[in-house]
Amino acid sequence: MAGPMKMRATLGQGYTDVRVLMTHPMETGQRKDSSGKLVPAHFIQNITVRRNGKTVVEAETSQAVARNPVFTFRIQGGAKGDRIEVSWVDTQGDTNKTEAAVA
Amino acid sequence: MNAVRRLLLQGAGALAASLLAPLAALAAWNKEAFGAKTPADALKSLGVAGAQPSKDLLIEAPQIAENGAVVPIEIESRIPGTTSLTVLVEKNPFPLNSRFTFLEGALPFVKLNVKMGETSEVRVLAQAGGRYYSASQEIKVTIGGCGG
Amino acid sequence: MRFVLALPLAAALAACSTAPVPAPGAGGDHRGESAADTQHLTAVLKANMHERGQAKMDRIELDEAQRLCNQHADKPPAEEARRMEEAQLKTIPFPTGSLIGDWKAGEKIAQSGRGMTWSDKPGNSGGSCYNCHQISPKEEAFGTIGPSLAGFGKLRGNRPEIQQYVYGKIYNAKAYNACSQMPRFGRSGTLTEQQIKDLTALLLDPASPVNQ
Amino acid sequence: MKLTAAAAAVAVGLIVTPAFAQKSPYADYQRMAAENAPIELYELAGEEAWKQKQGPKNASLEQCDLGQGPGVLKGAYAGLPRYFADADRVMDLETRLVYCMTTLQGRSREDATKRVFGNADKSSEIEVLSAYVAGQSHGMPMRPGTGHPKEQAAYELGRALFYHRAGPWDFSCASCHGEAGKRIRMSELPALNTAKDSQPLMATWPAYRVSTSSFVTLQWRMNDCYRQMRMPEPAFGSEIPVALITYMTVNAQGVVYRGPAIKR
Repeated sequence: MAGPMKMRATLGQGYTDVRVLMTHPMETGQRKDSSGKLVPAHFIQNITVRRNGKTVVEAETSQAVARNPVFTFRIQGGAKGDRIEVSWVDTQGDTNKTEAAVA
Repeated sequence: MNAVRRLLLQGAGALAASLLAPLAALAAWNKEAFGAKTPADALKSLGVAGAQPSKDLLIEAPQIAENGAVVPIEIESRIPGTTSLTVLVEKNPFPLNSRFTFLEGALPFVKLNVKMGETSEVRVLAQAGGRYYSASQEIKVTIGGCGG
Repeated sequence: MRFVLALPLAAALAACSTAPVPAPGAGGDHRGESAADTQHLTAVLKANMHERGQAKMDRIELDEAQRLCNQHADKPPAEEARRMEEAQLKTIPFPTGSLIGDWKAGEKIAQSGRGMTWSDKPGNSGGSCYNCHQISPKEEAFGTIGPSLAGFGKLRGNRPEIQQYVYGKIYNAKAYNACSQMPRFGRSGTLTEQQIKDLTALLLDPASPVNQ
Repeated sequence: MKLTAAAAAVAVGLIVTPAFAQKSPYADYQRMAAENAPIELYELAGEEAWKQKQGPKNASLEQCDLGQGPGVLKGAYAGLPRYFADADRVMDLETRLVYCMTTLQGRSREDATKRVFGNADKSSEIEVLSAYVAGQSHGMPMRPGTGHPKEQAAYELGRALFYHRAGPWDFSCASCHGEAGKRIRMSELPALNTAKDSQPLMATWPAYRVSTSSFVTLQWRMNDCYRQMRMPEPAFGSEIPVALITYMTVNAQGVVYRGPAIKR
């Protein structure tokens, strides 16, 4: 149901760089479709970033985050092989998550 | 709304609230703050008062954006003990854009794309040691990005 | 010896005794079309295009002005250019009386880039003027393909001859410059008489922001 | 020695730097938006589509020959457009993909091309495949075919179409892209008849288009330019767009491909 996500977790200088891409329309509720009808609001509201099962970042987001959201987060330290997991929940209760090992 | 949040809303003790806060964040979405139509109302709903301007709160963003549908911004706090970053696009119909809570291990840094309806100040608030700090940058927008 | 499109480049090069063909990307490769080239290109367009919305297949056919501009790579010899301009001037039905309409309506027409594409409904076209020209100082998002028209009327006044020139230029730019890049807005049926008068007002009315 | 190094540095600079990026007020925006664009999502979807078995032959596209041999993706996009003996014509990436869908998967041309241009809500199969294939030429110099007589004929047809004025507004491609340093509104217009301007452009297609939040291809660009030229619609994969793409890519040849990238 939810479109694909993609994530890349790499080691930076003293931190782990997590870049995550999400497929989502992020509808504002103000846009009209081709027939002139308002498209109802539909957007990601919560995002959670975990490292090796432990939550490190919690985000609350609005309809004014751009379509197909792309986020970069940074986590202190880290080592190759750490499991990074990012998940989201949207206004319709849809969820998706992706997992990657730090490279 | 989950039980934790209900508990918080019912005014559980300060100790309980602080213990439960990270858990509550799991599914919490501050409807009142995100629904606020002015920056002042959004800040009030978030419980932010008396934010101090800070040079240690960095915003990297273009001065002029070709298209408001996608405006890249990068924010970073160098204020020790920063636990959250909040982004407001002041002239958007709903100014509160996003709010990031950093738990142990996370650096107060985030890069994202926001939508902007028109030229506006983009304000960032950092929370550290129970205080709020603020920085802002104007981004000019050539084509507004809230219609689609 | 003219270039024949159907021939491979190497053969054409060998056959071409005059100007050398520039290397790809070096620029300077705008060469005129021979009658055979024009025929071939028109056939390729017809074979590989289809009508959509108001964009019918007859748009592929060239009129005399287009054919001559293609033939001369937009640089006809002076005598030919004069004849072409004369012929185009005859297509302009100049209205009698004042040619100054409503500059406010003109500003809207100048702003609108709609009209004549397969995704536009027929009618209701704008002039796309800001796409190519600076006009009112209030509009910063202007193009630079055409000359700046800021202060146009302030510099020239709005005598009847100036009104005629502006109206005529918008109606059929090729009456004044044989291979102008500017569309012939009246001749092509894009803009109405009233719309062209409104645009004329935008450039010439002393009250227009263009002349402040 | 010193001189040679400096000259090489200048040459590299010319190749990899967009000609107008420095002076554009949007340079910062374009750089940041490119860094932060969701392009990998399209590449990922394209990889899935590439490996997806479908059609009457229930086959994937994994054995598609894009010019470097069946199934070779590395550098394939950088070698296009080129002449293909099996089809006896010059093909760009998208035209070749349709060819593989019909030959390998046994799909009809109608089926393979029924939805070639997608939108923000749903990209087309051709678009995501283009993202996936093009991404595997990133960092490689673009060397379209120029040796075969049909490649030379396609270039010459592209050149002639580029300058051919027609339609109610008397436009050709050159009306907007024939002279350097011009703008439509605030949009800078590359002179696509020059190496200097065509290189940064051709090195970045296909691309994520910020204004529509969708992934777009060169066939789409040709199609939409003819729309704006007020002309009828060119057929997807036909001689017209292939010749124009050949003309512009050959003008840009040698540039290091660095897409898929972003467009306004």
